[in-house]
Amino acid sequence: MGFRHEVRLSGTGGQGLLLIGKVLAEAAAVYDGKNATQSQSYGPEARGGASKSEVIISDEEIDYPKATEIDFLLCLTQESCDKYASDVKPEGTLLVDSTYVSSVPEGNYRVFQFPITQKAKDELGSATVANVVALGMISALTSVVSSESIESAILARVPKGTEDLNLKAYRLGRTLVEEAG
Amino acid sequence: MKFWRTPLDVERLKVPRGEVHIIKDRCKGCGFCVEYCPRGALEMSDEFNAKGYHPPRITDETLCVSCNLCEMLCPEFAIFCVLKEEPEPGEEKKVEG
Amino acid sequence: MRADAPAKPAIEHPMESLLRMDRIPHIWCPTCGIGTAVTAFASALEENEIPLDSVSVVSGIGCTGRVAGYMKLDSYHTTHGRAVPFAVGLHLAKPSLKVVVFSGDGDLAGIGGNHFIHTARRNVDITVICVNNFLYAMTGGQVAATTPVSANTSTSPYGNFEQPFNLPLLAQSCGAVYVARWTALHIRRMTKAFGEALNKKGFSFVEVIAPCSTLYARRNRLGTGLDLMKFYHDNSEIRHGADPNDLNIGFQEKIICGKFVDIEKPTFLDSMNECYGKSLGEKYEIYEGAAHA
Amino acid sequence: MKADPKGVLTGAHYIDGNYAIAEGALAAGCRFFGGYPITPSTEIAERFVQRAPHVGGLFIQMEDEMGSMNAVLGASWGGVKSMTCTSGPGFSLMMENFGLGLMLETPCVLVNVQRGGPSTGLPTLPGQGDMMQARWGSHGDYEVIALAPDSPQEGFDLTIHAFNLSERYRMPVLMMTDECVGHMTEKVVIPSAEGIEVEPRRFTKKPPSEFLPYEVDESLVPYAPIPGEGYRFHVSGLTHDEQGYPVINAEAQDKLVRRLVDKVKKNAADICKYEEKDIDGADVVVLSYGITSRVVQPAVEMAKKKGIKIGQIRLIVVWPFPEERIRELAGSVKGIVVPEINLGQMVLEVERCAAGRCATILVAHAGGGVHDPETIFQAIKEAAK
Repeated sequence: MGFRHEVRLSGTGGQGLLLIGKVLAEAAAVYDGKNATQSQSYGPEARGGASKSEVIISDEEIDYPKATEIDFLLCLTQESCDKYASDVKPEGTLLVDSTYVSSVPEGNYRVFQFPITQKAKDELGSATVANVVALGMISALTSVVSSESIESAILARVPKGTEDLNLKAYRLGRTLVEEAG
Repeated sequence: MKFWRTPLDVERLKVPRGEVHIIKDRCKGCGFCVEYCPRGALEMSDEFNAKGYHPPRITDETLCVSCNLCEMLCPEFAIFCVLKEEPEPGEEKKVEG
Repeated sequence: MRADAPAKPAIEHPMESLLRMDRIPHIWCPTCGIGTAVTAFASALEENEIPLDSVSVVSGIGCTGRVAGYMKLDSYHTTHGRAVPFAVGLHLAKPSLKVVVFSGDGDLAGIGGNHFIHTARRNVDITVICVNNFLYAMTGGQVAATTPVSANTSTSPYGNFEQPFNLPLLAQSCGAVYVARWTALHIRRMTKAFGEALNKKGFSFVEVIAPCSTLYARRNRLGTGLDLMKFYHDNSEIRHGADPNDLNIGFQEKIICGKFVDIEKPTFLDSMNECYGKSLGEKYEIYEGAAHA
Repeated sequence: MKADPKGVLTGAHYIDGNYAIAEGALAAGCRFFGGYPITPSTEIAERFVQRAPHVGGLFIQMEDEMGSMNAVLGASWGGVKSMTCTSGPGFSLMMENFGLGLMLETPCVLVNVQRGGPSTGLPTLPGQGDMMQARWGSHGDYEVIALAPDSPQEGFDLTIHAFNLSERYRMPVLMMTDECVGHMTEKVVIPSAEGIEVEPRRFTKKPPSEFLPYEVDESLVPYAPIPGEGYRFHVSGLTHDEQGYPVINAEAQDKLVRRLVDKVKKNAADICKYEEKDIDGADVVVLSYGITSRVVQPAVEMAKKKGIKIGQIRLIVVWPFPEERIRELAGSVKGIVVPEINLGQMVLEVERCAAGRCATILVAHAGGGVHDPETIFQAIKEAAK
């Protein structure tokens, strides 16, 4: 079997998880020439309900469209962290927003905790781009999708007039990881 | 024709003449035409049509003024009138001349 | 031609070219007012010299729903209550067609009420003619959204206790640009109203009060259809421009007739073209019918 | 006929299944969409209305699903390729007039993005519980054509195919997709207009004086009149004769309903479409459709590793059901495994055709997600015994 990389982005509706899932997948599929499937699951609430977006990236055709053995899990809420941490495969990566997540379950995975939303608010003056900050961090923590491709996909997907802010947010995310070493 | 006030030009007034056509077998005997003919030119007949209804019949051919009310009211498309073209006295000469 | 169809008379009935004579006699009962409304509609088409090939009649289900089947025009006999949305689709696909819905009160104000109000609200450029006989006739005389209070029907055997719709008020309040009401006896005025409605740009509505002797008159001991016509004669009042709020019809009470609404307003397509033109600028081609039509 | 380039967004796109369906419709020449919002189908309407003003199309949001279905039928009679989309409860509301579409022989496409049911059920989560409703949801006797895409790319491709079938057989065609495919984003490659074959409306070539709306040749499919051109035709949802006139008797009913059924049944070989893998010598065959076809793959891999001779059949057109092929397979395999996101619908067809000659094992999922491949694998193991 070829290479298959599973990413799950979880939190609540309104945090922009669907958008960054699509950006990541589009970067992989359109700009990096890999196969990528993005799917999602959400509740009836537009805001505040459980929400997750999954991205499968592979160099082969993707059949099973859902994540089961997760390489990379992002949790923007305590609830999603408690629910999904156990799905991360051994040696996988768990990134949590410590603005909202205070306790991370024990497990055989690398854990990164950053106050993502707080940083977005402090450095960019807008909590709404926390999702893109997180995307920058994902990009820096994994090398599955090239950073240039992600930047191209961001420019293609985000609303007109917000390109600069979103690129700044993305680069802030990368910087946060690089600074942390 | 009766008038409640005699028009001054009554001699020159032309009363249109109509010819009523009844398609008997379409009639369902509702009686609208008989009831509402302003000239009383129609009455229900005793005869039966193919469907077993009494179609109307004409009481006096000269009464119809071709107002088309029977035709308009008939729900069965079973009656209509046609305007009789009668040359006006005096007009014939004009045409010839 | 059907075997039992009557022999053709020497001179043709003037409506002959507009009717599917091979289907006449029609299924309507003796003294039913629907046939009279059809004659008026056909006369209106002729008097207004409307190109007949461009006229489409859409009907729903019920006695009046059968009108589509007798008009020698492009004609569609659809499902119960759905003539209006079918007509909306037909009109929007090909706005050069003159689309007319000819249906009963049960079809338009009962099961199809939602379509009726929304199509009036959008001011879609179609004409809706409602033959109102105060009950569901095809199914045997059940209470309708138009049955006057206290009238007896097979499902209001102790008298109707529900308030009926005042259809001209409903049409007007939802946005219709032309609203009129006539009885089956007001044959010339009805014809004129049909002509005005057909020529009106936008949602036009004409209600025709028509006798149903078999069910409405019989159940309510009102005599024959002819007696109902006589009732209209004695109890209808012409009041053009009357306030639609005053047009309720009580059981065997006065029927106010006339033209109540005749205004100008942008149609659905006018508004759409304006909106898209503003938003999209020169990239937008004015919609005059779908590209495939 | 080649597609009108105006509607074809040639290129590689990263879009979800719902957007892909809207693009497929526009590429197929669909220019009328009457819709009513319902999760999880709404993105199809949203995409269509964004694009419609640029391609000479029209979108109208109707007052309800009965309105949508009828507006689509009316528009189709107006000569325009038309569609609507819905889900669960909306599909139920459209069923009566889906029947009118069949009776009037009206080409159009109805997309059902299936969610969990019955009733309001699971609006945001997938299901495949409307498969039998697709087949029998309207009243009376009839045949249907229904397609089931398993990816956004197929959402695009099959929508064009659905429009083509609807024109060829002059009937509404169903797209039975699901929330999972609808909301799944993948690369969709849209070819150039030159590369897309679309079927035009079968308009009559006869003059009005010789035209009968429901006269048919050996194809059993009538030719359509051109509206507003003097054909002065009548069509009716009542049982009718060739002239379109209502005829209320058993003889007319027999003639009409048999023809409506036969035009699909006798052309089943042209309509049926499925994909087979490793069938020769297989002991067990997995039959799947829609998203489930992708979900079974890990299970099939597990079975192969265990040495089970396993083949696959994926239904692309689910109705008409490929009866003949399933009968054949039933004679040569030990069992057919049918995973579905319902508690047993298409499996009934498999059982009927297998007629006891092989085991038929349903792997049921009530909806709200997709199968765990392990459960499918267990069923395969059981079938291989």
